[in-house]
Amino acid sequence: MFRPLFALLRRDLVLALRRPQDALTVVGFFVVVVALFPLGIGPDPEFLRRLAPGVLWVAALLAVMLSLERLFSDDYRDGTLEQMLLVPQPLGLLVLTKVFAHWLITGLPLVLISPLLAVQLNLQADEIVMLMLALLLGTPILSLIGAIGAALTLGLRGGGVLIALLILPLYAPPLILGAGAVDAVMHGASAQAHLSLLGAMMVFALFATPWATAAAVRIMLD
Amino acid sequence: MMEFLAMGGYWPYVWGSYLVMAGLIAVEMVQVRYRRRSLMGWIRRMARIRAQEEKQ
Amino acid sequence: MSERGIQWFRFTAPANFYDLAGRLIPWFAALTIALFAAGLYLGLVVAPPDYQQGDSYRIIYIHVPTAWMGMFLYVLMAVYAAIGLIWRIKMAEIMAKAIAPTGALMTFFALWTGALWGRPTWGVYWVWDARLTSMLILLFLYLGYMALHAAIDDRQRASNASAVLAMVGVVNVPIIYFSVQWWNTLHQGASITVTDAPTMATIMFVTLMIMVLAAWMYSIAVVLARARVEVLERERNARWVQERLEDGRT
Amino acid sequence: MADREFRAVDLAAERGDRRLFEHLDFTLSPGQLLQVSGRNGCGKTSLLRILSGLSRPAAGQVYWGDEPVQSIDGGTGSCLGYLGHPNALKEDLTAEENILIAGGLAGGRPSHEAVLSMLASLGLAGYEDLPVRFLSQGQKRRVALARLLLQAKPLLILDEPYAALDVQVIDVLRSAIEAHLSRKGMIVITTHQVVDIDGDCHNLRLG
Repeated sequence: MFRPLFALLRRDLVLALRRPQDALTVVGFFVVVVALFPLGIGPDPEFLRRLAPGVLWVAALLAVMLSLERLFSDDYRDGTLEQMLLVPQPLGLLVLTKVFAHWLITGLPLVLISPLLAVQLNLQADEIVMLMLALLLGTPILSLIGAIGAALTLGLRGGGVLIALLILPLYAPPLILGAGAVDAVMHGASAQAHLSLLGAMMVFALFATPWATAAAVRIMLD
Repeated sequence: MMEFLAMGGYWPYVWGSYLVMAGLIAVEMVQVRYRRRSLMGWIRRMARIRAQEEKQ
Repeated sequence: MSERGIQWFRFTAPANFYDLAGRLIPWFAALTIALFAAGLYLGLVVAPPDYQQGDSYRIIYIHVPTAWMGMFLYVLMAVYAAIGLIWRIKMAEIMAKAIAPTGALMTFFALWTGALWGRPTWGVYWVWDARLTSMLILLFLYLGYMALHAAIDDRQRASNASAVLAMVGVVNVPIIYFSVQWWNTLHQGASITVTDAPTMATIMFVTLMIMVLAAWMYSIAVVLARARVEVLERERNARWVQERLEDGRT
Repeated sequence: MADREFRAVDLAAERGDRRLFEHLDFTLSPGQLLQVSGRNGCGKTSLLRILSGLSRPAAGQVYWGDEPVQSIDGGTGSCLGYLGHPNALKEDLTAEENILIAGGLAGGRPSHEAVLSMLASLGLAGYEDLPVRFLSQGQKRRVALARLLLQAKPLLILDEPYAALDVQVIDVLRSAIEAHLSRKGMIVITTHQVVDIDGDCHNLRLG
């Protein structure tokens, strides 16, 4: 049962390794956006620290969103997505596997690079740990929800801009919870509630979104 | 009358709400009507062309 | 082309819908005018000013009905879209598409009037209050739905794809609402609490309900009119359209 | 190989407002080939996509034995292989990797030797460990065909398999098709060129 999924996961990872610039572009975007913020709002360390959770989260969210266009479009163009519909496996599971691969390639590097940027924005050690934890729980949600938008815009002109319009409103809850978790630690409160809700949301997204994405893929290839 | 229009000094807000709503509702209705009218026009034209072709 | 009619149920047959809607629209339009006239007269002239907010509170007579309408129409749109997607009923697809612009307009009214009411009440046009923020996100969801529908050329695919989006949106609306509300209570620094009107006199309540009904009637009338145009566009080559053109029954 | 018939009953397809075809029926028994012909835009590709379960017909039903195709356990892919216009190859992977991964996804990973001999029989010996982007259009098409033939599905649905192939390779492909038919396989094919194939061939003209 899991062999085919493993084959797909390995394929996507191998492809990403053979073209590492794609994944690196996303990380680069994240770094540059965060670096530009202080230039816009001034160098006061205390002020930057207060804005840091929101800035880092919005930048991560935009980076994930930009990378989403590529999630299915390469497979769509060369016909492999079509062949995937014929694989004797539930399409939802295949989609979930692809999203997981996408998260390993784009989401995880964002989590790993975030402490560096957090230090630039003057966050303290415990806040940085919380930031990483929240991003670890939150970026999969971003990839899972975003996959629906990526599937719905397959083969459309201007698909990239359309993804943003479709998906960004749905990103409000993880943004609120993720940035809120870091904020709570900053104000000496417990972030337990934020993290539990974020975790619950991830589990829900894990079970619900692959089917919506699969339905969207079938519709767009019909 | 002036007193009614002044709305207790809140006239920009009250009339700003009501008039914008009235204006946009009018725009919506005109737009639906316009779409219908232009569609009808070219369905008629299609029918006429088809009738002519059949005659020939 | 005309064989397509056979697949439809009597109830959803486009020709029947077209005729029925054509007969109903004038009634709904008349009701809309009557209710709006009554509501506006009561709301702007008869009802007394609020003892705290003065005359500015009169904005709620359109703010509350349009906000309810905006939310309700989104759910209705998603239900129609789901019916169209699952049972492949074309009339449901048409209804979903026809609802979207009116729903978006209602949501926009709610935001606009909310901002204009906020200025005299809180001193600022926009507050990131839970309700306004969720309404803003709802407006974005409407815009996304319409943009996706417009971006796909194939009509069937456009209906199906935007139906998926509408259903995803309707699952998300409560999640968004509660997370925004939660976020709002956490950031209660410069405290602003929003309540419609603390105690509502009977005349105010009656007026509000009349305006709610008026918004309903207006939405039904304009959605039916738009659905009618949409039916005509899809069925332009069908025999029943030609028949009605010849009879002048349009 | 196949023990069931493949049937289409009263199929119809439309694109936008246009009916491409309707009331289309056929039955394909094991060992038979169906060649679909017709001018461009008459719905050949649409028909093949409907038969392979990728698109829903506007009316009608496709059966595998007595089962409607959409209710087959594991999807239509468990009984048929489909080759469309795109080759469904990853340019950054080698020919062999492409074939092995597709096999792994389909649940039956062919052995290294089987891949080599299949590629060799299609005239691609020595090309197996080159990234696909170094191959010519015709060579890519052959890799795609090798992948399809290795999956050994009872029914093959081929959309213009000869596109970009040279004359010698057409001969190789023809013998592969004939071998599939003699093993009681079934084939649905569209081509521009007329290629005569030994076996139980039927013709379907659209439009």
